[in-house]
Amino acid sequence: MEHTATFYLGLIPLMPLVGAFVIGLLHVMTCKTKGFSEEFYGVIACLGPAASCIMALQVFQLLQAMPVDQRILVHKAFTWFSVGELHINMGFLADPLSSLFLLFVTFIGTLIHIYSIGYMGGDKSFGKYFAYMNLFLGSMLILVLGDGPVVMFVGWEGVGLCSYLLISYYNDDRSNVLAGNKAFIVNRIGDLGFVLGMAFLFWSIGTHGFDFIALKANAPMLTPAMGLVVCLLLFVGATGKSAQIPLYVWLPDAMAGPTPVSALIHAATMVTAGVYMVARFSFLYAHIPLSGEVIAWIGILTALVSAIFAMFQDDIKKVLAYSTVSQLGYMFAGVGVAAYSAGIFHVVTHAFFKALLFLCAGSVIYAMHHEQNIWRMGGLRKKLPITYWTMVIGGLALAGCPPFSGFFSKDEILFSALASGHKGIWIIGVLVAGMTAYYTFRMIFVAFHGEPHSKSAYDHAHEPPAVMTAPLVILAAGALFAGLMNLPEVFGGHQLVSHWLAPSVLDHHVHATEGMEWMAMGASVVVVLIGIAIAFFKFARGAEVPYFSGFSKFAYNKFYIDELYDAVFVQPYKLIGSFIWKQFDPNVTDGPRRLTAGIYSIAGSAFKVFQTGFVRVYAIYMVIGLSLLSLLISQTLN
Amino acid sequence: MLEHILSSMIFLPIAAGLLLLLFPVAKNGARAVGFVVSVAVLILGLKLYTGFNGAGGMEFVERQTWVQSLGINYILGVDGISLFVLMAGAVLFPLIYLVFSTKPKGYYANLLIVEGAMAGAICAGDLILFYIFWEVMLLPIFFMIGLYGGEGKVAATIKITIYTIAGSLLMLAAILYLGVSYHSQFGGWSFDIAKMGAMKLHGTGALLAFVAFMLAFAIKIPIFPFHTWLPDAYTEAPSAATFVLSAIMAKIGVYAVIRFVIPIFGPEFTRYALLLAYLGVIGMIYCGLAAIAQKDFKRMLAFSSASHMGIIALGIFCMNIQALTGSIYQIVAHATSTGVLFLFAGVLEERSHTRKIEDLGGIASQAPVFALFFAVAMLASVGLPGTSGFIGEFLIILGAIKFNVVVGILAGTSLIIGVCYMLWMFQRVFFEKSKKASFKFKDLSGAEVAAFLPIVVIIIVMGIYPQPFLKKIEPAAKIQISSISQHVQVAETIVLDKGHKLEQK
Amino acid sequence: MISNYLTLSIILFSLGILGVISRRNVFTVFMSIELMLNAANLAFISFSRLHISMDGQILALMVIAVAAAEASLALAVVILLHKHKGVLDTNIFSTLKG
Amino acid sequence: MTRDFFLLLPLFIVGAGAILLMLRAAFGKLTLEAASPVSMCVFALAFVAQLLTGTTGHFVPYESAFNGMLVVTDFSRVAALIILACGFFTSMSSQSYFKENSFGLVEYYSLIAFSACGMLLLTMAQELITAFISLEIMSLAIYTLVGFNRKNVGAAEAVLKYLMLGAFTGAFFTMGTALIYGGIQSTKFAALGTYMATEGLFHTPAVVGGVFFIIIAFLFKVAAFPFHAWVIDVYDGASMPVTGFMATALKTAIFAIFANFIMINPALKNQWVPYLFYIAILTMFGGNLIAIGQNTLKRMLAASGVVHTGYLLIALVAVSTDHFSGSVILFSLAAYAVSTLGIFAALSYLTGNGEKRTSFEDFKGLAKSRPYSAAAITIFLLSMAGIPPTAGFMGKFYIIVSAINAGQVTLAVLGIVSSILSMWYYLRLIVNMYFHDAKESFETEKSILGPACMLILAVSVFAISFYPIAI
Repeated sequence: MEHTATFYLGLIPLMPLVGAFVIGLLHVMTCKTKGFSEEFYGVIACLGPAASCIMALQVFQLLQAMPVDQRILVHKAFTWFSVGELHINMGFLADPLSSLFLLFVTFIGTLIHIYSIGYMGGDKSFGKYFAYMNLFLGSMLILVLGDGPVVMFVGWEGVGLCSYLLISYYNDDRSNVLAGNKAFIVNRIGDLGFVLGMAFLFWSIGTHGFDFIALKANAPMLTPAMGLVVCLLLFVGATGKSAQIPLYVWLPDAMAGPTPVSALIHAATMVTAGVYMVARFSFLYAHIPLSGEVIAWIGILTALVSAIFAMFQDDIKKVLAYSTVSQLGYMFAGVGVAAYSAGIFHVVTHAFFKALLFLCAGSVIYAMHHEQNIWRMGGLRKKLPITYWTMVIGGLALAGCPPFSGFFSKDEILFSALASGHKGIWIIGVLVAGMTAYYTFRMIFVAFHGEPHSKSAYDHAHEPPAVMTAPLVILAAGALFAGLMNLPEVFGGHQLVSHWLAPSVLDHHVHATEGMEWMAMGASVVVVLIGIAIAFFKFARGAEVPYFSGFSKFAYNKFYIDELYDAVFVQPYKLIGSFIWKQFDPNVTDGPRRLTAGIYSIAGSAFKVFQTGFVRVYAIYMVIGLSLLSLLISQTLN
Repeated sequence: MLEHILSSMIFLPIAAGLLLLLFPVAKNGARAVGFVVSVAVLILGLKLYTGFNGAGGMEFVERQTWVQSLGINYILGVDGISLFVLMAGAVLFPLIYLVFSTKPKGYYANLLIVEGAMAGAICAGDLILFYIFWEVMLLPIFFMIGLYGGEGKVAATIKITIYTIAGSLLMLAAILYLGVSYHSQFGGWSFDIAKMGAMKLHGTGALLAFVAFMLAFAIKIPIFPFHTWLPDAYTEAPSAATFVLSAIMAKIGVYAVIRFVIPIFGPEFTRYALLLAYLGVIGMIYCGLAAIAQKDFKRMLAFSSASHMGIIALGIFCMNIQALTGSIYQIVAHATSTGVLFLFAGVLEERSHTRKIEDLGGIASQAPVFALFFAVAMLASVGLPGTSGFIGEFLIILGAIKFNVVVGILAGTSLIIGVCYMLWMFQRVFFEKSKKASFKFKDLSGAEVAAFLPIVVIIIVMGIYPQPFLKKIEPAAKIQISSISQHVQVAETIVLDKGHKLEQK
Repeated sequence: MISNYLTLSIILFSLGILGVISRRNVFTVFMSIELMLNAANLAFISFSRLHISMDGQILALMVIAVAAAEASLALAVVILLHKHKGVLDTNIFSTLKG
Repeated sequence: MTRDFFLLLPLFIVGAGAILLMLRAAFGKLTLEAASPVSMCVFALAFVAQLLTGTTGHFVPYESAFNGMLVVTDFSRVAALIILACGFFTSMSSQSYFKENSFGLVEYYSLIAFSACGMLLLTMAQELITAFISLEIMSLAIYTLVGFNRKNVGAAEAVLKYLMLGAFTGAFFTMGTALIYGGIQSTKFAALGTYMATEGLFHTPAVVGGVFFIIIAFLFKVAAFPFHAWVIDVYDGASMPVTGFMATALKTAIFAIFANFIMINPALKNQWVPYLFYIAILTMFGGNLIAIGQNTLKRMLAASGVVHTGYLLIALVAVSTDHFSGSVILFSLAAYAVSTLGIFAALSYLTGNGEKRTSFEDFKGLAKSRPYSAAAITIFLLSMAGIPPTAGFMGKFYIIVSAINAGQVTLAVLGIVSSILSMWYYLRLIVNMYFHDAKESFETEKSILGPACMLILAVSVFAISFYPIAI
């Protein structure tokens, strides 16, 4: 329903965008000269996100004030484009789902901006960085608020662009730029799926209105076949954006960017866009169970595979990256089994603890002067106490041991998987939970316990400034208590999040016995504790750099998937290109033209022969022509 | 003035150019004249744009009898479609004079002539008049490539000229066929495009005429497999000429298909639309793949331009309002993105004295403003939402899906193909360590920034608020679509035979 | 009766053609051409006899006059050629070719 | 009576002018410099006179005296205008030519005038012997002009070839005349026309053969395939202005008489359409194939002249026998004449002393040192190639329209194909002039008339193209 305060919805994305524009302008104008001070940029940069955070809160309260069944705010800024049956408004939609996303995106975004002021200190193009960050936040908010697939797609691609720009932020180094290209191109592959999905959706049910509300209304008209096509195509988009099999390969490389970027974009917000999108389209996916199956299985397999990879990484950020992929797998498993609120809930909690973990890793890296290999750290517990404890909290949350936030959300997903009869998914899920606990604490123990591996770095290490540690503490609190938001009934909670989301996602509610719920919970807790225990005994007292062989080597090299893709897609692409350019185009496509030209000129030089220059010969030509003509005429005579 | 605004937009530049050629003028003088005249044309164009009410029909029509006995008249007019092609040229031409400062007199003069001739071809309402302008607009390009081009200029010149003239002479035959068949059907002679639609054409004659028209336009656009002149010409030509070729002249080919082929050859067009659509999309992929193999950034841009033209052409052949509107919109978008990229390539070439991609690098750190503008144009050309490139591409893909699923999906791949070579080039030229050729790379001067800023703004505005433009385009596009709607039924059955029809509710 | 004259003229004409295309000496060639012209004249005269009208005779006279003019020019050319090369073989004069 | 006089006035003026020039030359009263303005005046006068007798219709001047051998029609009038213009511009450019080359004499101009006389007569001739005589008047003068450069063996060879083959065809013409006379007891076109109308085409073999011989003669004179071989060598040997004059005025005159003759009876024309059809095609393509092989401009232009003969034959095939106006033929003749004369005018002073610059190579970089000449030549070449908005384009345009209109679609398409082929050698010269660096500075004697002539023609290339005609 239209509301007086809906203009907030327009302003929320606008704020960071304006910030981006202003900062970018200032930066470009002054980049040759000394330029403005870092503080100046930092303050402007944080204004936008902070403002939209406050407004997001406003919107949230607004919605809360409304009756449950009509918690929808729509703001149509202007008609974006309209051709024939296609009418696209630049419209923004706030309902419980998007408002929840708004809250944590803006909140975490603001925190990370603040953190960045410290982390990026002394960087030569400070302004550029914050321009990109603000631009990213703006696009993310458009993605969240978009009232239709197309507007959503604007944010969708916008965040992709920003992620490209920020991954290749240190663009002197080719590998970083290549990582950026990889991210952009892989995302584009996903976007192809998204666009095609939109196109099919439009021609099947979108012609009467192509925003979510209208689509939701017309969803029943969708034929199952077409529905499946649309759902899967959209999911392809999700796999690209949220790094699922088979398009997950870009995310680990994306760690080439500055660590706050990894925290904000590649852990907390952008990568969850896919989950958000699926939840948005829950009115489609709920109709097409098969698509849900596919999503769930792909999700859980991704979780498994990337957990395996994470267990063998030695770059602290790579570990976190793969754990992100694996957590995203959980989320998809959740939405796949139609437990949308569970999936979304995990998105929220994951945003907190994964951002926290990344920022902790960031401050470790900052302290170690951009050393990322955990095997060169060790014993940092005493040097970086705040970082250490916050990281432990984050680790516990990630590992999902009660009462940390991760526990509740992950457990809810696993439980709904089990309850909806997906035993296999549940088993794998539990297994992965154990692996998660293992690799998380492997990382923490190796980095913070035992003896320092490199003395010099160890001596220089020191706790980062407050501007960096403060966000850590806040996020740690979040990681600790976020779980309570959705406390299940068995703990006497009321599942606030689920109820909040109920109007906007079509949850498929399962009714299972309490005993079953306890059993599921117990199982995962046990596995998690085992995982932590193994990690403790292996690494807590300091461990040497492991030598990989056999399967571990295979896993350490990520099953050689990147090499496979390179051999199967990239190289052939280049080969075809050069073949067309060098062989096909000049010889085959241009062949006929060259042939005719050649024949023509040859015939020309051949014809010179007849111009003998002997006048008698010319006379003979005449006589010949004359006799031929007379012959023809005599033919006509009789 | 306003009643002869089109004539003045055509003949003011031509006259100025000819005078420049006739009388000895210093190069700066020539440049100044060129700039002033093109700005004057731009102002006229803006008057035109504001005066245009966009009901869908022809506006600002001018009529003069020429050859009474053959019904050849001097007819000019613009509708929503031609308006934008015309405006693209009017807006972009002043740029050239700002950007290229040290070129000889003939360079600027030829540019003026080609501007006028193209305006004529766009506004012509009589087939003969159109043909005349169509040929005339090639000559200045011919001389520009030959006089100011790179090493392989002579070969490139001959190739493009013979190729295009061959096409257009066949088109002449087709035009005459139309005139004569009009004569045989209605008695009197006429080459008035508006009247041609009324004819009933059938049989091999009509088919051959259709083929001749399509051939001429396919060569100009160029549609695969008639694109082979393009890489050489675009690469060897001086940057301004390349800019003109890619930004506007190629579009006139597309425009001509919309203006002439669709209304006159409805049945043939609908019958062969699928084939043509396939050619368009194949060309898009083919040239996109060839682009990745290029070592010379100008040649790479040439292939990318060809690739985009493929998808623009596809938009016409889909025969629905979304795709058609999309490709008309894309005409302008592509002119402002890829066209401008060619100007940037010119700047790049002038400052680094190389066209090799591997000789360059790290320009982003040397010249951030230049890099920023280049990036914006590049992102528009890969169709990023929020830039002009997205709207058109999205509409085309949408329409293509409706027209034929396979074509639509293939068209979708343009999202990927474009981004691959563009990022690849951007990485090597603008990122990484700066090399010798690009070490002390001078950033854009104030004048250049002033020149390019409006275009960048247009790119963004067209991406964020396209509706005002679309409002003017759509009615005209609707008319074109309705002119073939009665044949589309046939086409749809044919598509059904192919079995690619998208099931619809 | 009249046909004999015509036959003769045709024979002469053909002989002329034969001469032109077979002989290489400029003089002979021009003589053969004269032969052809006179064959035409013979035809004129015999026809005028056939039609019992004098027109043919007049026409023949005119042709003779023109032929004379032509012959004079031909002679001039012959002299010119002889000045240049000293021979009158047409094959010698084939520098313009190809 | 006076009207008849006025109708023939241009002829008289040119003839008188010719005699005057000859006498002045004989008494050495006239310098070579002054001769060309004089003959220009003569032609201009005749041109004006021709324009003033602008009455439309079909007249037979001095019917009793000339026994209806001459007929003045709009067709002949316009043809005469073209011829006179050709004479005018030829004598204009000749002056600059003789600044470069030393063999000029005043008689040269009188010969041009005499040949123009013959041509004018030819356009009006409606009787075979008159045609023959005027043909010879024209030819004899032209023979002399071709061989005018006595020092040059090439010229001598050219005149030999031309004279020999010309006389050869002349013999055919007379024989044809004789046969027709034998057949219908008259040599008037009108009589022949009525005879065919009543008796049919094939009533008497004599008439068939006669018509055949005469058309052969015409085909030779217009250098149609396979009677074209001589034209290349003769143009090559002749001096520049003469070549230009032959290529334009002579062709105009012959096509006038050819059209007049073949139009005397629809049946006759229709009988010849199939043969002319093939001849036209062969002529166009043969000409093109010869042209691309050539390395000297003159030979290339000669070959392109053959190609244009092919186009004109298309026009001849396409003209409708009822209400014959021949406007298409004349327009394209005019268009062709303007560009050809222009290019020969340019060449007549650019080729330099003794025509030392003749090949494509020699003209490399002309645009650098002589930009205006290069531009003019480019215009003429584009007109020949038929690129709008030049006269050449409109000429081709009208031809092809009339061809399609007459149902000769094949001819139309082939005509267009041949003009695609012809682009090659025209472009080649433009490319040489513009896109290569100069090897020399193209120094020539100072002269006004030649360049002036070239510029006037360059302008009129466009002027003509916008002059609308009725098809």
